[in-house]
Amino acid sequence: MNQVAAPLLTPEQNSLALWALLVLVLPLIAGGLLLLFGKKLTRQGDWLAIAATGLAFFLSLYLFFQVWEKQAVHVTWPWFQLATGNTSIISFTTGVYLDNLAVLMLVIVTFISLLVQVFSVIYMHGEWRYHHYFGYLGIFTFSMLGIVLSDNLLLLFIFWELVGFSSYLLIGFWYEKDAAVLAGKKAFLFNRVGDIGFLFGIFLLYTYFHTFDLILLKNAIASGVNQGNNFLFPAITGQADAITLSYTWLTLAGLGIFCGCVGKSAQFPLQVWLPDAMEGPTPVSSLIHAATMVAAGVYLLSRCFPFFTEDALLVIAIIGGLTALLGALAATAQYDIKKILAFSTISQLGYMVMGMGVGAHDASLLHLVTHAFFKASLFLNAGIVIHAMHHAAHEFSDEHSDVQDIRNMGGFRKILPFTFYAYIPAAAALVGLPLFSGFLSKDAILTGAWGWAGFKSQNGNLLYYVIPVFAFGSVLLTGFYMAKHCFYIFFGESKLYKEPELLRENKTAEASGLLLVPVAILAVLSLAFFFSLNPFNYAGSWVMQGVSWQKLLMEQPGLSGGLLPAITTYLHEASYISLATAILSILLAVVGIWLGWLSYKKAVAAGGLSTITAPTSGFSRLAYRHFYLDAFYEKVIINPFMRLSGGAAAFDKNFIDYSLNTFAKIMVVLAKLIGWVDRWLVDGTVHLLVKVAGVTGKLGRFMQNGKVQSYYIFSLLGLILLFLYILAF
Amino acid sequence: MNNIPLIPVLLLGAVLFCLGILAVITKRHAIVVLMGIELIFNAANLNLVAFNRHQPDLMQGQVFSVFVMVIAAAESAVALAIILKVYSYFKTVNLDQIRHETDV
Amino acid sequence: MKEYISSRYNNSFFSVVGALLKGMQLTLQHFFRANKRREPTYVSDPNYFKQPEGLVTLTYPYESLPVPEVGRYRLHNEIDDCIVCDLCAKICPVNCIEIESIKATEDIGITSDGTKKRLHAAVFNIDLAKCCYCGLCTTVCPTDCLTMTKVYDFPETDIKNMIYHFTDLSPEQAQEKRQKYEQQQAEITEAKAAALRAKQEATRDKGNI
Amino acid sequence: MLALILCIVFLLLLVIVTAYAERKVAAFIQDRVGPTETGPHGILQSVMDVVKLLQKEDIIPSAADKRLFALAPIVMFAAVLAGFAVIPITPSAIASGAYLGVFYLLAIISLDVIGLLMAGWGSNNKYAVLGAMRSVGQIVSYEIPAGLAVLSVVMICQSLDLQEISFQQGILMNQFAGLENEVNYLFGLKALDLDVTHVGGITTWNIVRMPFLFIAFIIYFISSLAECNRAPFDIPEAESELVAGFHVEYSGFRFAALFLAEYSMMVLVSLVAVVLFLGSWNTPLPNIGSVQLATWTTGTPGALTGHLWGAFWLLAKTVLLLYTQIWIRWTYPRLRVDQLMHLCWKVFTPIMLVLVLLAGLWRLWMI
Amino acid sequence: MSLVLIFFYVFGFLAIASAAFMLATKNVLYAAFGLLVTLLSLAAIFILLFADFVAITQLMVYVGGVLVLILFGVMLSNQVQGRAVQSESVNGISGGLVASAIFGGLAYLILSADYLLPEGITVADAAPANTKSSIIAIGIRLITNFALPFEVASLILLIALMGAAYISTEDKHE
Repeated sequence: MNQVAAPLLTPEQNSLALWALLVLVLPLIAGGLLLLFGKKLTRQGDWLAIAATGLAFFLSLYLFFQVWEKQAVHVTWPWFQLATGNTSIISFTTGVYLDNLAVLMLVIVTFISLLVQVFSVIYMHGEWRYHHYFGYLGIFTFSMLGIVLSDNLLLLFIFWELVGFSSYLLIGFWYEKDAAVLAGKKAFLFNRVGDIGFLFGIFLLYTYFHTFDLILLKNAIASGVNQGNNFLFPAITGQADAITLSYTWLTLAGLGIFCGCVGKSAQFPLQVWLPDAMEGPTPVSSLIHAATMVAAGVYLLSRCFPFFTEDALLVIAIIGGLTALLGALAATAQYDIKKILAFSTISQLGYMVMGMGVGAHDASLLHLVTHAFFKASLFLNAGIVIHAMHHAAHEFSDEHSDVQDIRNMGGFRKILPFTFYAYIPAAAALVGLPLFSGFLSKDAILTGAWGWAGFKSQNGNLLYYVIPVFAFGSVLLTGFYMAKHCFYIFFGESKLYKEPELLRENKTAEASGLLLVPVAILAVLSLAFFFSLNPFNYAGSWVMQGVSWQKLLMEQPGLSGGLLPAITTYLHEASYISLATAILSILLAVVGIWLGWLSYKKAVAAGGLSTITAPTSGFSRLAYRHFYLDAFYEKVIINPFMRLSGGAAAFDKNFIDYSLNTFAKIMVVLAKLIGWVDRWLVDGTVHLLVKVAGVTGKLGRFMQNGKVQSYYIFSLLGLILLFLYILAF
Repeated sequence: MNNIPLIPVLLLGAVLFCLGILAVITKRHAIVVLMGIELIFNAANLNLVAFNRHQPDLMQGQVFSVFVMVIAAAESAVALAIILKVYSYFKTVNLDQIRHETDV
Repeated sequence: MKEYISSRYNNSFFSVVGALLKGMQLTLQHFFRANKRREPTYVSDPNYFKQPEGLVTLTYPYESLPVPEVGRYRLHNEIDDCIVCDLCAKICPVNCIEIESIKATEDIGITSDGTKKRLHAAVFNIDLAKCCYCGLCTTVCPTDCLTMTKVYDFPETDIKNMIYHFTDLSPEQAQEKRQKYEQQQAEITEAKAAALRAKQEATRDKGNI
Repeated sequence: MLALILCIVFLLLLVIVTAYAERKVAAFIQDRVGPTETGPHGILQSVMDVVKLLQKEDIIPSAADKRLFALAPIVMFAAVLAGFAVIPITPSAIASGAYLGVFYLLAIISLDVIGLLMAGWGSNNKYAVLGAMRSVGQIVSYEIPAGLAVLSVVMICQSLDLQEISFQQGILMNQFAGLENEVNYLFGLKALDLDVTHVGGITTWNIVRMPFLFIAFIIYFISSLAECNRAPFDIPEAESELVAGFHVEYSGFRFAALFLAEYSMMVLVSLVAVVLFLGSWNTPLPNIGSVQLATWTTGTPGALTGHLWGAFWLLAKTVLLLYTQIWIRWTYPRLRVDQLMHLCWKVFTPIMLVLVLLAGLWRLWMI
Repeated sequence: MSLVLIFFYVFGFLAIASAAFMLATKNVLYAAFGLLVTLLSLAAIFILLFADFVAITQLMVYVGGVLVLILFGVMLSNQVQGRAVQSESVNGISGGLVASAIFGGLAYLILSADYLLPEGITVADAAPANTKSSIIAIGIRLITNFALPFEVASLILLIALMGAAYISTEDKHE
């Protein structure tokens, strides 16, 4: 096994792998030190965390330039061995896999993490357990990097769980608040639900292929031959014979892995934890929603892309499209500055997952990258705004107003101009306006979706067009809610605090430089130029080039077979789709913004910026409550169980008891009847009959005495009857 | 010949099993009923180990007897928690009295 | 409560462990100083205050702190100097001194300070189980024969032994002295009676004359 | 058989000495002299105490459950004594070389709990019941960190046999059947490439073979204090609240049995700590070049020198631990129940879980 | 009669006797101690059957765990000062009939079944000689052939732990 898994490595590759490991452990070391000794260090050790992450970032950059478009490094080490009794020994390997995708993720994760930590220095200043916060961030970054670097599913799963755990720590960081504790718990539990599926997917794959190694798995799967309903795989390592696997099981394995993504990337129907996760500190939201936790699901899909059959991909596409639409719809009705962004994240993740499902693998990853920057930027902007609101609320000793409600804000364009100008590019990128990064990636996904639908519906089944329609609908909604978000916060005039100075750090600066610099960097990175020299052509983007499926999967699309090349060809032929998508998406975005402006004007005109009431009209209430999904779970999962047990008890009491009681009653009536007949007709033999009937009635009552031990006796009588049967025959 | 024949062990198991059943049937105290259940588990375990002694190639018998113990531990923990809850509610653990209390 | 404690003390891991170790160190120091012993010296000894370390216990019956010369513990009566005046018995607040005196027939001697002794002490018992060590008896003693000594260690297994007998007369001697005195009294009474009778006779004689 | 008798006599002697040392050390720490009268420096005090207790009338309270009351001390004493059976005293002397020694020990210690419950309930006294309940709650809880600490050692040593674990911790390792080709590296780190198989001494003790085991040792030691109901975890016997806990009604030879069981328990846990963590009967002196300190102070296994050296080192370390137990008792005040449980469940158990994981990884990757 | 066989009969008799005592006594606590003796005798029989790991697990789980739990349950569910911990018997006759019928059936089945076992087998005698204890074999089986039941058992334990903890917590809402 080792001979197969570890081809000859050049010293350079070995050293690259070691550098990668250093990147991995740096945040862990910093985090561990902070958790243990943070209180003793100067400034509670935030410099240590930032320095470690910064170092990790620069190492990642080095790795990026060494690996990107040049080579793929796969280094393995023996991990552990299991003896299987009398047969051979099973070895497990672990290792580092660096390819274009991995180094890209490395850079993004460490970069966003670095910016978020710098931002947090001011944002979390004076916090009790300041050092714990940075420690948790370090562990979180470590876990995410582990997911990125793992070359096998088992290790990946371990880091996957670590991410879940550290996100639990971060979301519940303010554990004095009940809501934060509940949110952390909820996120944790919903992730577990997905992870069970993930685990079963891993087990299925292991059962068939006897390896966790992603590369070996990929090669094994790529060599499979489609035989109608089955796949024939040639003999793989450690296996004597070729194996035949049914399509259904492979689909199930793929869906199992997708379950993990559903939990972590907040896909329908497990997305409800994400809005609640806003209870965590805002920089944490920024980190979780931009580059790390939720992106992990998409990353996983990309890594495991070859393992998905065509049917599995279809499910993924449907779930993704549905999530995109539902998230966007919910976002339209929210008024919490962070909740809107949270639902927007759900929606955008839906895009990415849908992109994976429709085979737009590279477009999805491009969107992952661009989304990481602009969403981080938006959250950090929101953080500045909340910080300012808190500042003012503190000055006024105002503890009743909701400082996160956008209806309480307004006019920040003048008060916090720098923030406003940093906010605009990011928001525009999210909406998908041309010249901004979001346009590129969203356009790519939309084109892919359209192309997929077109290709699939060649047999006349137009239902496939539902997916692109969902996607385009989401574009419109995105424009609408982002416009609202922007207008409410930055336009008009401040609703709550009339003195703008109170919202600023001091007369000259609107906020501390450490808050503004990360935001500024991210805002600049939301421009399209960084991703493609031609801001209207995503195909030329260097990211797209680097992560295209031909490169990542080595021309082996895996179980989905010829789907990807076929779609590519189809898109090539129907070249109008690309152009139409671009125009349509811009149009929809603009219309969305216009509608948002109308809605804002209407609200201002109605003076209806009341912060107390929740929306009352039917649909917006539905959207505000997130389609009552939480209530749905309460009703569908929890209550039915309660009702089921209640029903069982009622069944026992009302049906079984009742029927036996009735039986007994009938017996008594019968006995009485016979008694009457006996008394009025003949005695003698009839008396005997009466006795018999009486005894039968008594037996019926006796068996039905409600004592569990008697029931036990009667059930044992059944066993005795069985003995008698055996004795008799 | 340090070998115990199979039949006596199985008969011992059968006796313990029946005593366990007797305890479950005849006792009024919920905890004694629980003890009877433990006795039944043990009788089953004895059979498993005895069979394992005579067919040890895969150790199924011993492995499964360990599983039986695990289940028994889980079972008794939950059962005792329930009994204590019942006690705190009805102030008795007498099965017949509990039945009368619930039989409204 | 919890907040109060955590605000007052540094509850971090290292300070707690440090405090625990400090305690262990303290007890260990005491343990190792156990090879030193406190000397049974009196407070006037210059060494008395220079022994802050080591065991403080004295193994009593074998060693003890010295008692000062003026220690006021067990009573002692120097019976040769005692004039059996009974003052001590009268002043005693707890009535622990029991004295029975016998008048002597003649002067029986002189005490060391020159007082004449005229009484025999038939019984001179001090019940030290009752004594409260107030010292009043010693202050009233005219001949300074009753004193307090520095003996403080005189436990007994029988409480009767706590009664100290100081008389130098055995009961037989006391009986003899008593008889002697009664005899003398009888003689004196007889002599007086004879004298009276003679006087009466003389008077009667004169009257007769 | 001889080993068994020797062990029992030896260990009972050790128990008696410990009871005496307890009083003497307490006195010294408090600047007193302690017992002095019976024998020179009072060394016969414990013997006399036992003799006195044996002479006393056997009082069983009339309201007590007589059978339970009478049986409880015997059950406790038997349980603790049974634990001694698997303790290796020297390289060739062990009462019973059970292959599952460690596991057996953990199981046997839990038998002790039954005796406690019998004593507490049988006394028909509310202090006794309260004391027994507290004691059982405490012992059962602390079995978890202690068991995990033992588990981490077992993971490192890959054996449940106490004698095998002992052999692994010294220069005699390769003489044990099955360990002929094993190699000890310093700190268990193969990467350091310092072969200390024949250096022996302290370098092959478990706390050095896997340095994290030192933390496990500390936790095991503290947990064992709780399992023996020793101060500062003596809330089951808290004089100021429960008079004397579960043995408040006992007197005469039954009290003596309880007393001996308690002190035997102390000796037993100290022996286990020494065997598992502190090199068992191995010498602490390493071979340095041609100065073969370890070889000189080990003797020949099986011969008289081997017996004497082995017993000496084992008992020396045990006595040191016993002294520490006494020392701790006379230093710290008693904990509250909630503090006790907090320490067990929220501090020790998580730390030990991490350490067990570490031990596993260490074994996988390092050795 | 080899020594092992004699020991087996002694412990078997002890197990039956103490189980019968458990049935006969009215005192719940005595019943628990009767069960204790049964469990200990069974542990001894396990050792005689070359199942030392199972025997010690029996000690640990049943004696150290389940029985302590039961004793705790008895003590917590009876007032210390009140009546003695008594338990009456019901269904004596019917229960006895059923149990003896089942025993008769079982005994008949055991005695009449054809076990297809090589009498005086050599495998069983050879196996303990190879390995000093059954624990190595059990350990290997547990993480290979029986890995799934092992994991499921751990899940069940966890669920039971959570369930028991949840059930026994005070219900604050009522």
